[in-house]
Amino acid sequence: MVGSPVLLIAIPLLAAFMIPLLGMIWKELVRIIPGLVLAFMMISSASMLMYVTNNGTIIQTLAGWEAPWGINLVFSPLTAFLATLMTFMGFIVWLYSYRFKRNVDFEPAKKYFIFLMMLVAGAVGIVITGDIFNQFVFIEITGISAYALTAFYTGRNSAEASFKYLLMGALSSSALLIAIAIIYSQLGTLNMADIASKIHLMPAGYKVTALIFFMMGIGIEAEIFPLNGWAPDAYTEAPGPIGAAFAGIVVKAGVYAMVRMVFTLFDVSGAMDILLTIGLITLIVAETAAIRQEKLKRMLAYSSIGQMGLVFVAFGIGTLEGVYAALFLMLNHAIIKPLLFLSGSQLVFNSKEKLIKEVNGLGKYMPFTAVLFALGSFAIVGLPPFAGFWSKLSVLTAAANEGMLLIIALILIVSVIEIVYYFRVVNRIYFFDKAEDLIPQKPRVNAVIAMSVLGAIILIIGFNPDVVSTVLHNASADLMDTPQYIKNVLSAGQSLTN
Amino acid sequence: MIYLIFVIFLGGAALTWLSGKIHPILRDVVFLASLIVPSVLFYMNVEVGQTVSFSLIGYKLSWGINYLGYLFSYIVVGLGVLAGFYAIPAMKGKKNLGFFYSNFVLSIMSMLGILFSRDLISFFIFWEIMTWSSYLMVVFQGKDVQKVGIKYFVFSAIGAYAMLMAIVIIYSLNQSMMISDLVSSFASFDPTMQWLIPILLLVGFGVKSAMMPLHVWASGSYSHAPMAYTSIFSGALSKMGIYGMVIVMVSLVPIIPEGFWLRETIAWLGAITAVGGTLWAVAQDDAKKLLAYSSVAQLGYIIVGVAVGTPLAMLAALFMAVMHGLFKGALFMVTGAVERQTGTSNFTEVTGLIRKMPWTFLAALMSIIALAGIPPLGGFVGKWMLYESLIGSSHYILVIVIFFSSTAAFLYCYKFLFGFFLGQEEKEWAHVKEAPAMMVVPMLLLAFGTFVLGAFPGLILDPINAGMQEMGFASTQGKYWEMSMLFNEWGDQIMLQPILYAIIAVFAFFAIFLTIKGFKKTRYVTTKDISSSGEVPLEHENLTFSVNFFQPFLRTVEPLMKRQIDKYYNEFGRGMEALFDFTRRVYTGNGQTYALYAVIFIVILLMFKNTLFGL
Amino acid sequence: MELTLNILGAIATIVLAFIVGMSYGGIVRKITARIHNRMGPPWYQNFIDAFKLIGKTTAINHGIMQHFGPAFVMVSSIVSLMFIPILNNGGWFTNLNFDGDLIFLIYIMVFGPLGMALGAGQTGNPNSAIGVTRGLSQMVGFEIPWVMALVALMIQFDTTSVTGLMEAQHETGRWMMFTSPFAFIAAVLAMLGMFRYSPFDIVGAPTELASGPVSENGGKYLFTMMSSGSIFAFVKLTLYVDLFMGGADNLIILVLKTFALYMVPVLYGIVSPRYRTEQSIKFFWGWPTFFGFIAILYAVFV
Amino acid sequence: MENQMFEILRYGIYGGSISLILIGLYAALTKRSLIKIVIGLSIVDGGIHLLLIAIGYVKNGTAPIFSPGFENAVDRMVDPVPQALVLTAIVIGFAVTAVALSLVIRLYRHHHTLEIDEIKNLKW
Amino acid sequence: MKKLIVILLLAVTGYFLVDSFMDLGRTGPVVETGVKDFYLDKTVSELKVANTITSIVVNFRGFDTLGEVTVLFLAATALGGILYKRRHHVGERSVLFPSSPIVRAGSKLLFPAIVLLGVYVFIHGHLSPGGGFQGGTIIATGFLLMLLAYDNFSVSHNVLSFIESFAGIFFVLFGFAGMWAGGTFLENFLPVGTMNNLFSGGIIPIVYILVGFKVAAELTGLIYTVLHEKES
Repeated sequence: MVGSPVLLIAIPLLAAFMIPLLGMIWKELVRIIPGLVLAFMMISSASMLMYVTNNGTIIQTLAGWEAPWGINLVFSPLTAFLATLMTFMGFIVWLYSYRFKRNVDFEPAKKYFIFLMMLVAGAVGIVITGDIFNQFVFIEITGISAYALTAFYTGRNSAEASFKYLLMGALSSSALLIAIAIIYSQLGTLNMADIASKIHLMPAGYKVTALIFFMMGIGIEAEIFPLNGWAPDAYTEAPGPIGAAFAGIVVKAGVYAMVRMVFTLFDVSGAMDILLTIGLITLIVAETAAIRQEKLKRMLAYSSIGQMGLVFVAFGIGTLEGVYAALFLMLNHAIIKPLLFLSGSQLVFNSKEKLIKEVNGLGKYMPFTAVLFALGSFAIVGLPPFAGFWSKLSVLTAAANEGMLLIIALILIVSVIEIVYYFRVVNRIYFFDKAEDLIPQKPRVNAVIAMSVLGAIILIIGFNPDVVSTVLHNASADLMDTPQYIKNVLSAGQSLTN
Repeated sequence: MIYLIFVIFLGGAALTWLSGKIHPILRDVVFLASLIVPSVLFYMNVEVGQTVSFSLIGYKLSWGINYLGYLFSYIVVGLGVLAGFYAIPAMKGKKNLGFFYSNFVLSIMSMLGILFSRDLISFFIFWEIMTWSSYLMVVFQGKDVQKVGIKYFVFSAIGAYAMLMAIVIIYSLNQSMMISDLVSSFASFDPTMQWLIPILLLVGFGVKSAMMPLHVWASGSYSHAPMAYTSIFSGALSKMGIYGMVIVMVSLVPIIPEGFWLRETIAWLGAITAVGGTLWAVAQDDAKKLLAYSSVAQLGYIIVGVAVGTPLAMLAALFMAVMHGLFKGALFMVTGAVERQTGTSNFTEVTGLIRKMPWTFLAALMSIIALAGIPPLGGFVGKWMLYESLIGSSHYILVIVIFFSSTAAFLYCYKFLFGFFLGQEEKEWAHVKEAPAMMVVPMLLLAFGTFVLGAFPGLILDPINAGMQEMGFASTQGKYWEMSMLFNEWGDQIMLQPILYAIIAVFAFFAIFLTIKGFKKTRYVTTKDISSSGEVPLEHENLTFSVNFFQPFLRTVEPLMKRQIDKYYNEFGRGMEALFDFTRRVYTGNGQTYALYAVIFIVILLMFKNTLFGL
Repeated sequence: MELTLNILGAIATIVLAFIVGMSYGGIVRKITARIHNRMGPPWYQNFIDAFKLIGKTTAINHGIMQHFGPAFVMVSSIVSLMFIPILNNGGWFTNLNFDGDLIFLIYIMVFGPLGMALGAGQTGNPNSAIGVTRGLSQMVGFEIPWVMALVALMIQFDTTSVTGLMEAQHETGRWMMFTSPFAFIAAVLAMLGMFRYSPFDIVGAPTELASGPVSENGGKYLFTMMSSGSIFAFVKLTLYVDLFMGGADNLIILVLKTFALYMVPVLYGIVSPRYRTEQSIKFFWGWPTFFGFIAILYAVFV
Repeated sequence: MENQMFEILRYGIYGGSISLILIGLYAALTKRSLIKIVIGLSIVDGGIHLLLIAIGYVKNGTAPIFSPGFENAVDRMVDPVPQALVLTAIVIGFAVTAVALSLVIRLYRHHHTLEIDEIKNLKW
Repeated sequence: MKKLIVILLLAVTGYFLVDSFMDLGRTGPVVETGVKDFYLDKTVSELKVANTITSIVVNFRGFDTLGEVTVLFLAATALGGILYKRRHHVGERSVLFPSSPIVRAGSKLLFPAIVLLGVYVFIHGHLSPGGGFQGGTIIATGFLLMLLAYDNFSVSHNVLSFIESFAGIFFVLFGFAGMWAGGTFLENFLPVGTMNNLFSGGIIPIVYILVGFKVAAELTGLIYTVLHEKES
């Protein structure tokens, strides 16, 4: 086991504070240090994931106070899985964006990489923390990094997108604070496990009101339907790799937070159905919106939102299989959508408007990127033998086991829509003639490595999904087992007498 | 061994692609090797009934071949290898050949995989690989990709997803993905599921086998893929739909109470497909389109046979499936050869190639005769059994409809031969040469296959019989067929050998009679030298008759053809896109509106929290 | 030995069919002329034409398909002749009666037109191709009532073989034109088209200038086609007699019955103007098909 | 009497803080100017902070500081946790407001307007 | 119309908010003994810190505070990023009106006092109301005052950067030190001393002082950045 959970947060924070100083010593350090930190986080969380798989959950207390009094970090199979995924994606995004466009300059690069690192650290924090207020703080860390990254380019639209994101984010934090206030006023505690063990004492009306405010607050981060207006804009205007990071990291953290609320914290019976319904609406609206898009990244953004809807549908099924399927979907989406964003932004590298029609005929000029984009498209629409198929299959199986035939049909119909818009793009890449004034940009070596790693993972999972199924099974069992979670977190604390 | 076959296929596909970067010849060799080696291994080393099992994320998967699969493997592998040989000269000089060849290998692999699948998951996986590899072939030439390609894939996806839905329902009811478990426990499902599952599966298979009303992709896709591929696309790939349909119709539908109506519906859909396909084929001016619609029509017959499901009908359907693979494969190859030599496949442009491409013509002639179902070639056997089975099973109106369709088929059969090979020999095509031997030999082999099966249908009826016995039919040998004899339900018989000999004898006699007194002495005159009401047409006068070929007929059947399903689909698609365009306007672009949505969201949840959260 | 006998029998059948068919053709020409108030050729005119044609030297050809086209046509007529019982009760002219059935007959009868169409196609004469398209279209028209009639018979007697149907007639002792009248009506109406006399003669358009499918053929080609046509006429008439009029016990009865039947299209044709192709198709898909449908219903429910 | 005072105070403080939230939301949802929207969000934040402080209040409460003379006033001490949370929340709210204002500056620089209705290049 | 809808929506929201909180005083929380009692207890008994809020902010929930200063740090960096221009005009400001002599003189007078007050507030954070945030903010107001009063008042960006970085780094390093000494991150590993002494509470005052420096530097930086944003 390398490191401990707290290092996943502390090391990037330390690095973030140090980077401005180190940048004065050697300018290249502002690019290299975040990479090293992200690599450390990746290795550390992966090794801890292995440890957790074998030895059970790690509960790390902070400041010497056991739960529920101090803040604690929970590194359970579920959170370990998500943390590993996020740090890995963070590293890939770092690798890709090394000297990407504006990052060649010193000042922008410094900020870019600090924010990227903090984006990952914040998302990991959201996942591994065991305290709702601490989670709120991490949501804000992620949020501010995300606003800043969205506004990274100096064009006029990036500020607009960022402002919308910020407006929604501010509403989100308000809602979260209200929810926290309700919870704290009733239960007098902020620790998740403690809340979970006491939530049944709370009057139902307050409980549901708190849950609703939580849902709104986190729903904005998790891009559920009426709350996701910011998402397409932010994805479109943020730099390509940041779009990948949003899709692969930030949203996943939001989904995790939502699911943790619904599954562990609250014992409200109808919440699953709400998740299911919201997920379905999100899925349908987003995918239908995607089909008419003219900008590549915007299309990918809507697709990403739709996929998150599907994840919520899978969680909303509410069974162990449903959770497993949802986690599988999250994994696949976290691998595939970044690949699409990375290769897609390479395809529209030199175009101003980033229109879909500007990828026409690029298959000849940038064959490798084009192939990876096509691979990603094939995988995301769920064609076997690529990764996306297995998750789609498990979602459908889970739904079928609950007899939700209408939902299966809806998911599949939406998948057809998804096929239409993805294949339209792939067709354009390969079978159309290139616009003459567009100069294709060969990807840099680091970008090629980043993309091909993702492509290779898609193929590996596609051909042998068993490489991840154990981890996913552990994670889903972990999420479903609330009593165990409470016991894990509070066991040390209960023995303390106060 | 089974794994090895698939590994070789997969590795072959990848190697083909890579070796194309080194040298084209190496690529061709690797391509052929990766088709032939696994095929040989398959026939040498794989026995029927031999299975391998493994488990993947909790699903038990099992691969092995059964008799029915073995039968279809003849179509797949045979046609695949021949088309592979054909492809090399046919595709010469095109771009992206590595891509083409590896997709080709993948297609063959996936089809063989479908036949090997003993469980629904691997069936579906191979099915989808087949779909996207064929999709990549459809768009390979880059024409109309957004329209034709997307249409093909959307329909395939609808089919595949219907199938997937059925699969997950089955899994939820059965907790097993094995096809055999499905069959054995199907009777215990509740009636809704008993209806739903076969219908969903049939939608899936119906798309691939171009059944009405799911056929609209077929004409475009068949005609847009390179002809070297279309021969297996139409000849073998569409048979996978038939394969699945056979399993559903034989193993599941009889168990459903009132399943009779499902059968009838499918049979009627098949018949309508046949009629519609034929009429549209008659109306086409492009050989590829004509053959595409003809494929639709032929698949209609097969569907009728499968749906009717009596032993004789099943024999007929499966025999016709094999025959269709042979002659349609050959005809697409012919079209490909003509297209390669002349650069177009339009009847209104190409004429009079018979003297330039005699061998191609021979292959086309035999295949057309087989297609039209005229004795003594194999097409007749299938048609005969189909009619007899329909009459024998009291489908009287159906038999008339089928008969109408197959009579109307003569029209396009003639159009195909006349359009390409007969008629005026224009100067424009004077330079045309016969296609390379490597292209001609595969088509002649296929055409010869129809001839052999016409005289000795028992050769292929034997494996069909084995496959049917496996599915629970009683043996039909001796009851419905012998090596070269056929019987119907009432014991009436057809002796194929005397027929063949009589035909050969009469033909030989008159051929000699016509030839003996100095065919050599007769003088060949150009096609301008005709008795045209006493006038002598000049060289530059274009006398070719090819526009509006069957106009009177088409005018008669116009009311039938006015209702084009394609139009409704297009309108539906446009309507949906307009709707989507409308719905996405919820994203107004105004940040404040989004904030308002958030408040509306929370208000709705708060107001209805009692109902929503079950308080 | 048996083979030799069989071959001789077959040859005898062919000769019989040739003679009868040719004579009918001549007689029809005579009758037509008389009704038109002309003298007309003698009844044996067709024989004279045939022998003249066979004596001619063929000077030109348009290629291999045109060369073999007549052979295809002949295959169709002769093979179908082989499969049709000429007389009741077996014995004479059995040939291949038991080796095929009605469906086979329907199909082998198409073989000829197709061969002719191919041969005509190669000549390059656009009129030939136009004729072919008309002929094939019209064939689609009349096949429907014809097949409906046959299916009605098959249903009624649970057999698809000609001999079987004849035996069934023999057992009941009643002609099928009485036991299944609607089928007969449909079949006869279809026959009008099958013989291509007026009003369905737009295919060959014989009274216009030389055109139609056979227009480029001369000499032996035309002879083969002509004789094939005569044999084919005999085949069709015999088939109708076998199916609907109880067959024939000897040749005289056969000739009488066939001649009587033959007069139906001939006389109908003489007094009719010509239909255009789509008109004739619509004709066949009108009343004849209706009668065929009734016939099937009749067969199913009666 | 004392109770009544407390009740009034309670209504006042809860009602006031919730009103602040609503007023802020109203501003954020209806005002056209970006600056006013940001101000609205700040008001919402303020309301929430007040609300948080209010829920920690106990009757006759005293500050949770063990300064000399208050060592044994534990029972009367108000809940310190919300105050700590509010401290954090204020800083976060401040940070967000700062970023928001900087974005407004940039939007104004590009669009030369603060009307939110006119800043919608990204839509659908 | 829109306003009416918004008012209606907000009325509903308000109703439910009131519904959720108004009962609190009457019925009280369902769980009587929350974590606060523990905090109040341990603050006195173990940490020897008078100000419970400080003990919570810095020790019990110190991790939150670390996150919080990070948020601030990120906001400051984000501001720089968002308002970043390639040509940075040092010394030019968008606030163009000249300030009156009274303001200038007053500012000069007040500035040291303000800074001193700020320092006092964060040094005594564990004893009396106040702390790092409060103190830092007070110091920043001093700088704000100076910036408003003097057109050419400038703060070295590098110095600010140094201060905020070092403060942050030491915060994290103290956390690590706790880990290294006592076993958990941010653990109070120094002797706690006696209650109500300046040198008491272990690392709590130290951390709070760091926080104070950091907040002061960052807020000053923020103000400085915004002030120097100029219409281009």
